[in-house]
Amino acid sequence: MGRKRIIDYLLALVIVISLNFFLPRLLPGDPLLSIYGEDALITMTPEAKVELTRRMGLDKPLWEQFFNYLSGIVKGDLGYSYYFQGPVLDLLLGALPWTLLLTGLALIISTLIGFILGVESGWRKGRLADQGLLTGFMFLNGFPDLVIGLFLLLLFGVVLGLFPLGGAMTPYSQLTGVSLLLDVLHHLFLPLSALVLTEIASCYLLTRTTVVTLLEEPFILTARAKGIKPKNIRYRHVGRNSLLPIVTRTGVRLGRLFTGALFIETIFAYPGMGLLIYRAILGRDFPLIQGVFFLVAVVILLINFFVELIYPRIDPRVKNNAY
Amino acid sequence: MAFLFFLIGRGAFVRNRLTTFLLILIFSLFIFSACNSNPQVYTIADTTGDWGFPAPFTHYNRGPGYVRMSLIFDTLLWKDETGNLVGALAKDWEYIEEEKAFIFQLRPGVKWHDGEYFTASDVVFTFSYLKKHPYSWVDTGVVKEVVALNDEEVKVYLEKDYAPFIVNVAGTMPILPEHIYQNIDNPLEYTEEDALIGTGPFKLVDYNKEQGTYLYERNDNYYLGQPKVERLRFIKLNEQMIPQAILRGEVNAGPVPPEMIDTFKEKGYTVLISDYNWNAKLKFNLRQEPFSDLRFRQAIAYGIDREKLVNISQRGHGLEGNPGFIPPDSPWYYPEVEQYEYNPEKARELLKEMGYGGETLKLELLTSARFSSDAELIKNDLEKIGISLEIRVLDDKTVDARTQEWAFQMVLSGHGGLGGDPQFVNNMVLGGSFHSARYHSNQELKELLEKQLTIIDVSERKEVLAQIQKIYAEDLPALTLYYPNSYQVRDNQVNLYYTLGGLASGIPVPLNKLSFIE
Amino acid sequence: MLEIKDLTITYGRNTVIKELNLTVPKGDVLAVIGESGAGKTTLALSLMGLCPGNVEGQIIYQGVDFLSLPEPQRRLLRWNKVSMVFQDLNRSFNPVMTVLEQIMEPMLEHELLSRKEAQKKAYYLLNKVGLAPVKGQMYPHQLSGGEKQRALIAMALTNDPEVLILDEPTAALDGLTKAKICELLKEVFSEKTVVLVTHDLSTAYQLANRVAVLYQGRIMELGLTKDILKNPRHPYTRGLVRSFPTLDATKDLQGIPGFGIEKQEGCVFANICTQRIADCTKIIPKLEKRGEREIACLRGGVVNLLKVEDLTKVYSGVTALKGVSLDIEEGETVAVVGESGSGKTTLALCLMGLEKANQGSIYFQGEKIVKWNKEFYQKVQMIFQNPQDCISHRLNVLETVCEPLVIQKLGTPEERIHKAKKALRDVELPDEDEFLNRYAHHLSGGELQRLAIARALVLEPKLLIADEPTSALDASIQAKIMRLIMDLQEKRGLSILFITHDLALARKVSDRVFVLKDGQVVERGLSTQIFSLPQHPYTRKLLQATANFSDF
Amino acid sequence: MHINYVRGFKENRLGRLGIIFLALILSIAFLAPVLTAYSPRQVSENILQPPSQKHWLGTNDLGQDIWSRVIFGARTSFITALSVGILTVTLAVFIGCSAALLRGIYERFVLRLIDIFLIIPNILLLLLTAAYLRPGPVTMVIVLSIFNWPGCARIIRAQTLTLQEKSHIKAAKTFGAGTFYILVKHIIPDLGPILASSFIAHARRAVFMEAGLAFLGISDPLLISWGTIINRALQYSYLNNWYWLLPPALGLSLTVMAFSFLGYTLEEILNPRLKVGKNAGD
Repeated sequence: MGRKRIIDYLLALVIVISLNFFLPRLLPGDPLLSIYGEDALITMTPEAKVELTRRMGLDKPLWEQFFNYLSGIVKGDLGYSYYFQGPVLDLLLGALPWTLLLTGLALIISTLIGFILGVESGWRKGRLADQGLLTGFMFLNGFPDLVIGLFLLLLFGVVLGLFPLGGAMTPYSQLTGVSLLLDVLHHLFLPLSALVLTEIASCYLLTRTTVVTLLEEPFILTARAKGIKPKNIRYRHVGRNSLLPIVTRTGVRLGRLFTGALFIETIFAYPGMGLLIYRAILGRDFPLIQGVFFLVAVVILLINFFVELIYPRIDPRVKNNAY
Repeated sequence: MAFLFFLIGRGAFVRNRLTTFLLILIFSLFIFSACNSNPQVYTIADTTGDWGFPAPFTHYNRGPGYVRMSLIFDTLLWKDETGNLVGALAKDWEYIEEEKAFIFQLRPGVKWHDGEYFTASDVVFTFSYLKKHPYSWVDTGVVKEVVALNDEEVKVYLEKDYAPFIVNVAGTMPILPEHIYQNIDNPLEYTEEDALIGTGPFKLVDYNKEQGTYLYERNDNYYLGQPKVERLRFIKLNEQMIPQAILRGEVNAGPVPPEMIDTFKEKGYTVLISDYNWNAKLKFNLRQEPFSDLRFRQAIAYGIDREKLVNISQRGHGLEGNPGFIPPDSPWYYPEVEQYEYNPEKARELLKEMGYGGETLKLELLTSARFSSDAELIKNDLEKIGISLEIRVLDDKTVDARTQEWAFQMVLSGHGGLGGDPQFVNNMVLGGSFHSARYHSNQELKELLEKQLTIIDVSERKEVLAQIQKIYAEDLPALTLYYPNSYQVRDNQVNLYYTLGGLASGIPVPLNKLSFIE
Repeated sequence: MLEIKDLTITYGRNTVIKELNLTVPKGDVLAVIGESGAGKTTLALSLMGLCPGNVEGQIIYQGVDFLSLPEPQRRLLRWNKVSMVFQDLNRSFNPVMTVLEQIMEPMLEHELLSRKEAQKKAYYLLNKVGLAPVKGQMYPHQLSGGEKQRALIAMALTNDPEVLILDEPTAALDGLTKAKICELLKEVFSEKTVVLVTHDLSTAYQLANRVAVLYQGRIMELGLTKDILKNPRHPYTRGLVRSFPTLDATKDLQGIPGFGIEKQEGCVFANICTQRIADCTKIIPKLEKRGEREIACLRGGVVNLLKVEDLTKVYSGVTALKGVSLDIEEGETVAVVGESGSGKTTLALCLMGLEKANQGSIYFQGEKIVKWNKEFYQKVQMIFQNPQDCISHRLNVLETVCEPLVIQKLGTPEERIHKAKKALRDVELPDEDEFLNRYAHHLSGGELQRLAIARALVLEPKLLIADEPTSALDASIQAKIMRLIMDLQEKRGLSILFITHDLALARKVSDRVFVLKDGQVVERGLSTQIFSLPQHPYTRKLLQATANFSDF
Repeated sequence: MHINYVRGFKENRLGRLGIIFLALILSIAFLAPVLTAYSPRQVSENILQPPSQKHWLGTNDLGQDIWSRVIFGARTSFITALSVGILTVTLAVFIGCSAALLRGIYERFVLRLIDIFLIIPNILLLLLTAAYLRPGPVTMVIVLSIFNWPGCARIIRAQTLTLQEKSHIKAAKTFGAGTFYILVKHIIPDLGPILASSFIAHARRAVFMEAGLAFLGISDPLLISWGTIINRALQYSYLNNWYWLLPPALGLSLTVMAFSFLGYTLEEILNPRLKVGKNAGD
């Protein structure tokens, strides 16, 4: 891929890193206050204040802090969180697996099912099944994830009691191996379905529109003439051709992979990154904010980089700059 | 959900084996729900979950963080249910007026969790250690010198008579094991196992930061007796789900919204009502016209129907604010102060007196989302007396920051700590934090406040505080709108209670370690 | 091998194929030709059972009616029994699959071969159609037009189907590639039964042994390629052949006027056919055998208009015409060439009854002409060589043109003026009053000749005899007049007997030529033959004498 | 090529449904003052009442009539959704197409700008703008649009690139058409379906973001909109207040369905090839 493109990406990464540093500092409110401020019982003795400012490096001029921050990134040390009083890296690694499990899985499942339903529905354009599915999805599309999440929790968690009321796993239940996996899945099911139900509509719609326009293409007629089974035509010919827009959309949606599930995480008390980011920003915990955004930036740039690589694989006509 | 059934039903056309297998696997979970039954575990639910590694220096600077630490580390004295101080690590104590020193008789035969003996040197070490590493919850500034008379006696000399010492230091400072903390030089970042060696009723088994869960195990040879519960578990749940969890028996105790308390009472649960430890307060920018004028503040006080505020925004679960600031259920409360009953005419008169009779006055009220309904009610009330209020909602930290820099006209926010030693009045009038009114223009009030700290004798101190409240009510540096109630529900395995005046220096958390001891 | 029994295909309201019957015996290569919109592709698609419209009738492959089969059975037949080469080169391949994959797909799908064998066969086929193996690995958009066509053909052959259907295989290709592809197809068709759908008559001519002409969903003419294309009998086929530019074609291109109207009974071509009769719009003509070919026309194809048998004319001892026989068909232009004094004009005069022939007979629309009466002159008109003196000086423009109507007592005065004006407009002359009142001497030679033509056409004759109409005019006006006459032929379906000494002009306008020397027809035939391979020495002499700019 | 919109909509079942829903919502929003006896801001003592004769949908935590708040909320939410949708799509089209048409450095800059916007989580940017800008519906619309256009711009750019290859645009160039002419006359109409679907997506996200802003605690409390009602109702969900939570969500869902059906029908009209069973011709 073009050398120009790699320079672009590095440039973008540098800009993002510096934005990560300066944007949070623009937020009114100073970190010391947020750590000590809340509880009136704590009197911030002057010495404690001095000691803390020194430890957090807030006493140094801004550009020096920026320099330390940059060198920190290079050395892979993302600094120390004021509020959580722990290295940022551990905090991230703690929350990352749960987020990837929840939002990652949700994205995969919703794209997969959305894609399959989109192809099936597009293939039966105008028939009852198509219009039914479309109406259903449109109706579903109208509910924000807050409402769907709560609705599922109330119905299946509270009323039917089939599912736990929150958390990622039954704490301290000494489960191991398969039973632990089942327990985690048992806790994962409701938040995952909530996220899938909110994400699925848009993927379904995009696929359906692409499929419908593709059906007019002559090579579909060739395929039918070749006596290919309808199912194979739907997926090998129509499906593969409609992959390009889907991959673009998923690429865009990955941007919200980390912060997208904030509301679902709050309702299900699920230990994901969304909540971590939310508390970091509200608590003006600069190192944590910087760490999180750096991780998000790197992951997304990598994914974009990767998506661009597979574009020619998906659609050979695409020259390597169109995506 | 209909779609997942739809999908399974249509399994035929989803011949993609992967998706079908995944869905069937999940559905097999319906029958198997992991209920756990192991020996006597007491579970407490919390909405935030993670309050930090429960060692003294590493727990988060919030009440619940301190309380989780207090289960492991003991203090010299500790409050019982009625709020009176009882002996913990110190068996007995006395104050020698002339020497301005306290003598503590330590309890013999107490062991640290690792088997080492607890001695006076640990107490002396803790005081010196805190001088080097300031611990935000305890201000040892007033301590001149600490001497171990012998293994069981410690004498603490104070700089000056300081009434809050007994509660805010002796009753709040966790005693650290010398043999461990002497070689820890960065306590704020030290989260090893041995940082948790304490003398308290419980030992920490596990702390999971992401899940926001804690697991404690009882310390069998606890000097006040073996705790009733073998294991104590804290889990994180969404606020709306805690009531359901309690009803399903998954959780033994937890905070519940006001509307649910009747259903729990019927089902035989105990509902704990917190005392008025927290208050919603309206602060004025005293450096700006017209707020610097006393009459304007009084007009505002008369113009706001605080009773309606409690009935509507708190749905009746709370108490009308006392203009004298100290909550009615506090021992230091003095009732005979100006109550500012809702009286729009008087408010309009005062305003006219100040020359604001004519056109409506436009003011900005800064607040955070939590108080948006109160703001709306206040806006309605003030409109009746010719003040049009523009409400500006921002996130808490921005509100605090603007308050700190006086970038506001009126701000509606709230804080706790009203249960503990009346020292909080000083902080909230003269203190520098954004919670405080920062009101220095009344010399008499300032002197009284300085004086009250030095009076050890309770009745005399009460005298002074009564005068303080009288002046506070007249000057109204800030107007307390209401004290909200918060409710906790517990089953009857362990009778948790709200310690009167809050735990240690006034933390309104219903988790007093003594409640686990017969 | 393939039988189509009264196949009718309709889309929404309009029927694209109407009661079509066709049989294609084994090993036969049938070309289906016709203009676009005739329903060719729909027919091709229906043969594959892929036609979106609703289809009635039967398509029988070796006794099995394809249309009655349910879709799954049809699918099994497709590509095994019958396969198709599609028209749209660029979009008939799946853009995201390699060519090789798409060629192997039908073999794997019908589980004929294992993946390895399928790949081997695919490479063999690529080689057979002249594509290098590396081309297989490429994606469709990386191939040129010709290569895509070859790949499509290779793909059609994978399951060795008995019947091959090709939809416009050579349409989008340049000459050279087309020739190569035809080469290839010829070889491929050797042991196959083929239905070739095309509008390119030259491809049909090269590849097909039989041809079916399709118009508005009906077959107009069916027969051996040589006969149909060389000597089209059905007016539509003739129009089609005329409008097809080939190297050897001499006559200027002529389109087919008007357009087919959807719903109308009777022959679909009726509204355009120049030789239609009343029943044409009522009865639907069936395909009837006429010689080796079949024609669907109530009048059995192109009808003879005028026949002259053994005409002899002697002027005071000099025999102007000696046993001349001649024939003109409907809508045809026949040129009579020869030096001056060869009896050309005498022939015209005899035909118009202005001279009495000593011997011989003249048949018009099948009846022998005995008396030259009004009916005759309504159908046959003449324009003379010298415009100046064939228009009387006393009549103004309007009267001149109305004269024939007055003589024939046709219509009311207003109608006559109206018809006159229309005739003038047809010959591109102004129809305002100022012009109508002008007299002959005010007009130029060109205008006069056009006036003469208008006068001749006002009666809407069937045959126009033009005796050296433009020799008196200079070249540029001559070109305009000739252009005008040809347009009139195209618009009105006029037959023209064109008498001239100018062979170059004759070559440009005539379908057939009669060479006259001293009152005898020395050579006759299609103008393409006469002007490229003249047999008679006199004709050759005449040709050399004709104006040409070549310097050898 | 006159497209008969009216006939197109009448013929298509979903089109008709879309129009009916839209008309329903608009009429409710428009006639709001008439349809209710209470003003949406009127506070009263009887709080958290279930639906009753007096209050069709009961009362909220401030004793305000939920029914009137929902129908007045329709106004704000509808206008916000509409304006955010339009503003976002216009921004996206303008930037996306120009990137595709101008190529070169400008394009690379735009692409990287999009990446950066997609990376910085909205929460931070929303808090920043809320802290510095004066709250109010207009700022809300601008803020929501600014953070939504990147994703859409990227898809539009990709689509414009493929459209450019089409010969009818090359033909237009041969007539001397400038970039702007091509953009307006050819590219934007061809992008019709994509614009319609992204308009719907962003209109929907706008109202969701309203709820999100309320959840983050940075929305103007006096603003009555479906988003804020939903957020407030969620805080009292332990009272299973379906009567308070569902109506705004249903309203929203109805609006989204209406927009989508219109989009679906528009798609079919603008792209005749999509018609079911079109005649094959030739």
